[in-house]
Amino acid sequence: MLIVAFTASCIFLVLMIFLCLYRAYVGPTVADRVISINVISTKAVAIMTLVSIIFHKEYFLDIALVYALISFLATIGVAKYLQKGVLE
Amino acid sequence: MTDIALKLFDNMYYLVSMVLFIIGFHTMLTHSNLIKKVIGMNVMDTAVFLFFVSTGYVAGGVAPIIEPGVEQTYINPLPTALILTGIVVAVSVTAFALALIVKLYHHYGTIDAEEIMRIRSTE
Amino acid sequence: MVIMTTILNMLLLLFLIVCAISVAKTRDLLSAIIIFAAYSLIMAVVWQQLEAPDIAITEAAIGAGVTTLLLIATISKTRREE
Amino acid sequence: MERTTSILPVFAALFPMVMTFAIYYVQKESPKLRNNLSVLTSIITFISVAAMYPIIAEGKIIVFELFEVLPDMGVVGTFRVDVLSFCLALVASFVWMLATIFSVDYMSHEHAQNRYYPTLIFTLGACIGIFVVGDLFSFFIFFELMSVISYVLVVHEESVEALKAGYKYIVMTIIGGLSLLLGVINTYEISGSVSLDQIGLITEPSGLALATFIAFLIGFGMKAGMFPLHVWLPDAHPVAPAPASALLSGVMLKTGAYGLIRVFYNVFTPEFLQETGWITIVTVLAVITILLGSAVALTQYDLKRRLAYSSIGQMGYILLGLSLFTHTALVGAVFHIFSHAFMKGCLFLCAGAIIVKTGQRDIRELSGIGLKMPVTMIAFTTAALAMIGIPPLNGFLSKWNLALGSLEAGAPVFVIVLLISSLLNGLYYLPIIISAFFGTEAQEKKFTFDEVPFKMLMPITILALLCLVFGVSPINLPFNLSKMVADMLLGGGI
Amino acid sequence: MILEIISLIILIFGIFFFMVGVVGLLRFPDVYTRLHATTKCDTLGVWLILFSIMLYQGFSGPSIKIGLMIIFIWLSNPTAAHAIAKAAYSVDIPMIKGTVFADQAKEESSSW
Amino acid sequence: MEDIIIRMISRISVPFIMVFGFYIILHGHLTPGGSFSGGAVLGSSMILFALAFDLEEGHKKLSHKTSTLIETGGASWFVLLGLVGIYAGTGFLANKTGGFPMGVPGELVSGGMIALITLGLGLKVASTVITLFYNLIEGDSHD
Amino acid sequence: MRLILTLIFLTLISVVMVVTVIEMPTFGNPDNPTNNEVPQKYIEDAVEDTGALNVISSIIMDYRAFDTLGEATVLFVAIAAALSCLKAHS
Amino acid sequence: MKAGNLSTYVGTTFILFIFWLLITWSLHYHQLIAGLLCSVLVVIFCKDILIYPNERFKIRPITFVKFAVYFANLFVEIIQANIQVAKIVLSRKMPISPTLIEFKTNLKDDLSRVILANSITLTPGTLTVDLEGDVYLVHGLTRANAVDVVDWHMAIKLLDIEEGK
Amino acid sequence: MTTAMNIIQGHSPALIVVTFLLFSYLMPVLDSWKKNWCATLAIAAHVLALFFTGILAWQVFTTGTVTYHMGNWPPPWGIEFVIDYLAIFMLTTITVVSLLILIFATKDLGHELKAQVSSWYYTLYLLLVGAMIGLAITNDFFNMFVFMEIAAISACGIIAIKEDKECVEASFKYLILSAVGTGCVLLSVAMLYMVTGHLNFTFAAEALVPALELYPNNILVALALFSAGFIVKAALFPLHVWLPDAHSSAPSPSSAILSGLVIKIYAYAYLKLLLKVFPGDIFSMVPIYDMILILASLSIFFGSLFAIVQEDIKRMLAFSSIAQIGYVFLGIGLANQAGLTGGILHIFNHALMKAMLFLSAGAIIYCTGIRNIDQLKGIGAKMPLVMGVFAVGAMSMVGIPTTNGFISKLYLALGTLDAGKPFYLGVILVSSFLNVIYYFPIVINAFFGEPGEEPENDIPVKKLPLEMSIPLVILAAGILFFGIFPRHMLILVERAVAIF
Repeated sequence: MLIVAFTASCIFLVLMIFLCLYRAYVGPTVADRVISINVISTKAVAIMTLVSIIFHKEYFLDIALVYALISFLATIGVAKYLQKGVLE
Repeated sequence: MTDIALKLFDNMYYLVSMVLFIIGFHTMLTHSNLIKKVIGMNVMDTAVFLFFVSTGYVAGGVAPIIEPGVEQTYINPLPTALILTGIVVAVSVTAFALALIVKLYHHYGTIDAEEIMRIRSTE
Repeated sequence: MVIMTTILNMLLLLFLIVCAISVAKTRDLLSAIIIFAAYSLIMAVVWQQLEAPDIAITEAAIGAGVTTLLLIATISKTRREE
Repeated sequence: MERTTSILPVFAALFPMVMTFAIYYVQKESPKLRNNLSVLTSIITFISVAAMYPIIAEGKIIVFELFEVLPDMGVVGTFRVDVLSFCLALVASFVWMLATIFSVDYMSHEHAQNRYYPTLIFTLGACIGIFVVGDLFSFFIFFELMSVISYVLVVHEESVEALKAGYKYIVMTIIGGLSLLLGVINTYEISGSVSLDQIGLITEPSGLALATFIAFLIGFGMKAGMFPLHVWLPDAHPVAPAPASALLSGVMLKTGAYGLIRVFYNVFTPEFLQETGWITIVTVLAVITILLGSAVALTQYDLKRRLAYSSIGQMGYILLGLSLFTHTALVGAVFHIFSHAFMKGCLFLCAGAIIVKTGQRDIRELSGIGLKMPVTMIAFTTAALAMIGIPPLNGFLSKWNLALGSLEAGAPVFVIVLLISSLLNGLYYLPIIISAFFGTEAQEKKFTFDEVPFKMLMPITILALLCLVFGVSPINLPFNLSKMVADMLLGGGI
Repeated sequence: MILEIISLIILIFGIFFFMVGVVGLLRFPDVYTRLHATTKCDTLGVWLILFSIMLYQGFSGPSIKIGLMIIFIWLSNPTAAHAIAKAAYSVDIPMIKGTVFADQAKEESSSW
Repeated sequence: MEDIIIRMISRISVPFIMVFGFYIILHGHLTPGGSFSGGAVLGSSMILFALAFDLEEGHKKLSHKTSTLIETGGASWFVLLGLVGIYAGTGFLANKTGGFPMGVPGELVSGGMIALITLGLGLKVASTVITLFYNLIEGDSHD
Repeated sequence: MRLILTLIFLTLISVVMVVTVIEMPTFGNPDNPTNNEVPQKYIEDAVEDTGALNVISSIIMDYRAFDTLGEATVLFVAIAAALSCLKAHS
Repeated sequence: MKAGNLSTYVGTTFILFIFWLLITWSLHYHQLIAGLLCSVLVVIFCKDILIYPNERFKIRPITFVKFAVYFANLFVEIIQANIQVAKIVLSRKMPISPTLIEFKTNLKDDLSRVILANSITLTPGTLTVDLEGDVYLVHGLTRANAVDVVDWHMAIKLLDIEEGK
Repeated sequence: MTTAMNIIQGHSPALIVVTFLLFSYLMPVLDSWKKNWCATLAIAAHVLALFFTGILAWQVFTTGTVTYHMGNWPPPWGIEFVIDYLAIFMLTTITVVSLLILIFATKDLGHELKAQVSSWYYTLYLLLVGAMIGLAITNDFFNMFVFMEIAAISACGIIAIKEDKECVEASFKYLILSAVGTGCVLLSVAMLYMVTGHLNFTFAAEALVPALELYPNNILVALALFSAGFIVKAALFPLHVWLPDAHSSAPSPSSAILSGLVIKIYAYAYLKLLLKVFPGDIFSMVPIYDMILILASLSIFFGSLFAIVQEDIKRMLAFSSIAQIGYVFLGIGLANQAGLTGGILHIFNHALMKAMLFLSAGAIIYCTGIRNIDQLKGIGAKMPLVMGVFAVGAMSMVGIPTTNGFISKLYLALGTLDAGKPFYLGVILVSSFLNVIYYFPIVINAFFGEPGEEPENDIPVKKLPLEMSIPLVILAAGILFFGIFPRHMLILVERAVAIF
């Protein structure tokens, strides 16, 4: 029962990712786009965790963990570029 | 007609990878911006990888990490293993292409292929 | 359950296509790179759906981290507008 | 015919090529040694060719297989000398020897002798090679080598004019070579063999066979200066140094004629060509060549240019004789190869001598020269008269045979052509002679006896004497050989 | 069973907060306000979802990993938000009209 | 970036990311991952460090010479392990037949050559990723 | 003009690709040609042959280790090429 | 200083080792040795970016207790914050009045300042835009939020923990 | 000692590739330690490879085809190397020519590159050669792909390494197009894998015969993609756009190896795949050979035509390469004994010729700094050796007998007639003529031009070092030798062709 709920929430999250993509595509400034990528990465972590539980594949958690660890790398990179213009 | 639609539906991974391949190809060939070209190249590569990995999928199979004593269907591990190499190759090409772009900008002051052509022809 | 999984897969694949098209359409290179990062993120989920965890983990490390940063490093060295 | 083995043809072809490197090497040490070595090489080559005479005179054919060059494609690298090859090799090596001797003094004031001598000797080897090989591939290889290397001789002066002429020459040569290659390949494709040791490689008329014929015709006709393809000749021959001109006109043109003989009589058969009527092309072209060469020569006032146009006309005789397929005409044609080699060699060498002494190339300025350089001009006169066809000289004999041959073939129109051409010859040679010996008084006053050195005089004299000796004389070696050739070719006795 | 219901409820809350975050992302007028929505709601949403999975899973290796994920998201999400906000602020990405500086020192420049 | 928050968080998380990278590398034969993904994670941690601080700090950690050595070493290590198979008389890159101990499947030390190669290659990949990134953003200010 | 040509070209490719996709073996079907003795042997014998539980790891590091050596070389080439380019043009 | 360094090394190694154990979830001696080696290696490699005693709280049992209380409070605040955001977002008019505010803190350690900054970001209607020295620049979703943050009870709690060192 | 011999005998297929890889890995470390030894190390790698090639050739000639299983895994599971006569032919070509180019490079690089990147150059060079050797002997689709990528990146690397902005641009163009090419090839490999389930050439070929009935369109598309990929890589006519820039702007040794070997190796791989892997029935479904023939003739024509109008000598040579690769593909498209013999032989012959021509162009640039064809007037007197060997190369390009270019053209011509397509014979002949038009004026002007005509012709001429003249002389001697005694090479090639 709960598995179905998990799956449904996965689909829901993917739909929300679409909305985030809309913001990323439209977003007037680059900062908006970075926000949406940040949100997407968080949602991706959630989806991955959910999927690994739905299909009982514990090894997928490693991937989610990798995401959780380094997803904000891109955000920081973009933010730094935005702020300074260079990455040095 | 329904057959075809059903078959396309079954093979949607293949279909999507083909579509992505074409989009990547298009991006790569029609955009004169060099970074766009590189991104297009990456999209194209991922499309090919997606296609390759989909060929190895077996319905109901699990990733080939053997749990001793458990009988279950595994997917075909070979495409996955190959694509692992393929991704590295794609990243290497990307890195080198980006290094070249930096140097092109250094020399020409632009990263637009057509503009570079124009500069070269005027010189 | 199977239907829901299929819908999930379809949505993910649709997302990939939409991402790829928006990458091609965006004029701002930084935005293109950001959307490409999103593409990579979802690609990793698709790898997971295809039971390819090794590729997914590589894609996660590469797509989200290395490639994006290399691209940003490049535009920081060159320029942002197409 | 009987086959026998001898190393002589291989030696005659390859010895000069090997010596080229020696000459190139010694020239750094001393120019004298280089000159002597060149002369020595040419003499040895001549001797080695002449040494084949006993075997040939017995009616045997020399065959020597060197090595297999291309597997699966018949034996390539065969050397084969029959009486026809022998004739041409003999005349080639002989004229070459004289030209080399002539060069020693003629070239002594020229530049870039270090390039001249190796090229000259190498071309000798290639030229002899053309005559002594036994299959079309090797033939083609030597032919191309000779054509390409002789480019260096053509442009020796390096003047703008020479370079232009040379460019024309090399382009035409390559076209000819490619077309020749086409012919060779087609022949191989049709018959599976390229050996000259058999006759009638192609006996079935087909589009490919016609293409082959045309290709050969273009390839060899280019070299022989046949009518539409002669355009390079009047430019290239005059600009070369005199000995080289003599060789180009006297010997190298004959390689084209030789090739055509091989094509007409070995690759195809006379019967086949007559049946299909393809030979008519050659006949018509030959007639045009004769008339055109002689007529245009009249309009030229540059001595060497006039000689070059004359060569075109004379080659027309040979082609005519070849295309008639009668015994007498063939004898005439082959004999004319000899005759023309001696005559034109002599004339060009004389021209060279004149140019060395006076620096004058314009015919109109040459009046009175006969008193200044009597020996040279007498030789010139002899050769020119032979050209015209004055009876005791060898030119007469060949024209006589050609005329008889054309009557034999039932085409008296060619006799008229020959007569007209002789008339034209007279028209353009005689004025030179007359003005040379009977110049105006003003020029006679400048009279000083100023003859060229012996080493230049000797070849000229020898050639003039040969024109005389091999005229209507009882011991006419070339004529006998020509008869043997005609016997062999028309008797099918290959 | 109770545990399942609890985890279901938590899951629904998580999804709800995610949704709020996304709606905020779409509706809010400028970068900073969008950041408010996404940072808070995403963090809590992902916490709740992961927590519900932990409950479902029980105490095991995988659920420990999920716990580690929660910690890392707690570390990284606000930091990323801060980085974006600072970058946006320093390149003068405009705020919505009506934004004021409460501090007197900056009163005069609050007109934008 | 002269930002104390980012620096502090980076300082906290970099060691964890590194340990996780090592985990991925070392468990390549047991769980998903392996040399390349682990190496990329390791490299990412260093990139994060370089982003939060600056390049000089990064260079102090990993000079050009060291990274060159690691790259050469990682790749040569692979080849040398392959040559062991030849020395054993079986074939290039032979694992079990080449005489490597197999261990008990499922334990960390198992799989003979696999773990060894993975370790060397992982370090090489990390070094490559870092070097590429450094060199790309460093540009002209190079020796 | 160029746009139209590109579009025509892409449409052509797309049609060809779709036709190909229709004909392809069904996705995920266990009877597909790919599921032959090759993956079977990998899955059955990998643990015994190589001692690794992760079959993919055993493939890339053992069965097809030479590919991985190639992969390492590609990385090496990339870095050598990029560095030499960046150094040469500084 | 030296002694503190040593304790930092050992402490970090220990924490990383615990992390290793958690992710491997195995007590096989191979894993233990490998984990220890990795932790030591990472600590040696990262020794200049570790958080040394002068930048952080003193580690005492009471600190952990206080932190537990702090995080519990924080969690409650976060939930409140979300509810507030949800209210604003889902209401039709979106009653926002964005405000920027600058204030000084009494916190001394970098670590606690960072924790405070992140807490501000996560809690109702506030977002740390900049932190320079001891000056925070905070963006508030509403004016009330922004004003509230200046003397916030969480900051006082953190100060309490910090003073305890 | 005997163990060593056994190891070398049994494992030379692996060792020949690994030698290059290992030596190139060591190069950067050696660079910081003993800089002068880099060139020596590179040459040592080549000498070792020559040694292994010799051993392999001996094995192949005595016992027939040599197979080698990587990691001791038999073919369907592991990677297999197969060395047959054709591979021996390619190995010999690659090792010999690349060694000569390398010897030339040791001196030439000093003036073309910055000092600190020369060791990187050797690294990339060794990797390029290693990848080519791997491509020549591998029997596995994916392994082929990996080697293709190594070759592509390192080839781009040795172009971009020169401090010249055109090099970077050319290199980028090359990189992008070859990425498209490899992308197509990989997609095609995926399709073939999908319908066969095998990556090994031999097994895939077996499985393709039944698969052709089931999935004809798939296989056709795969074939089309393969062709597209390899045509890009080999720079056949419509997709040659990257070549002229890349080959003309690169350092001379790079141009030599790129034009001489790299584009050929793709033609070779294409040939191998087309004839060994794809089932014969497919050729009755689509006229693939005719398409190749048409592309090849277009390539021959346009390459020559473009070459005529060039002013830069290296650019002219680059366009000439496009024409010459057309000959190789012409041989492939003819697909009969003589045609294939000619095409494959042309791989070797053109490797010698084009390497030599590019190297002599490099020598001219080294000695005088002249690149423009018009300025080469009278240069023959100043540097007779270089222009002499250039003349030999030019003659070989044209197909003058006694040079090896003649032999391959002869066989191609025979092939056209055997196939009953005399039109292509015309193409060959006409293109030979076009070759004359652009090669001979250079030689003629060099030797017979008036030096006094242009004032700037008194350029000081540097002395050519021995290291640069030796490869030139050896290559020229090779051209003449294989033109006069082509027998042994022909026997090798005909045995190689016999397997198809």
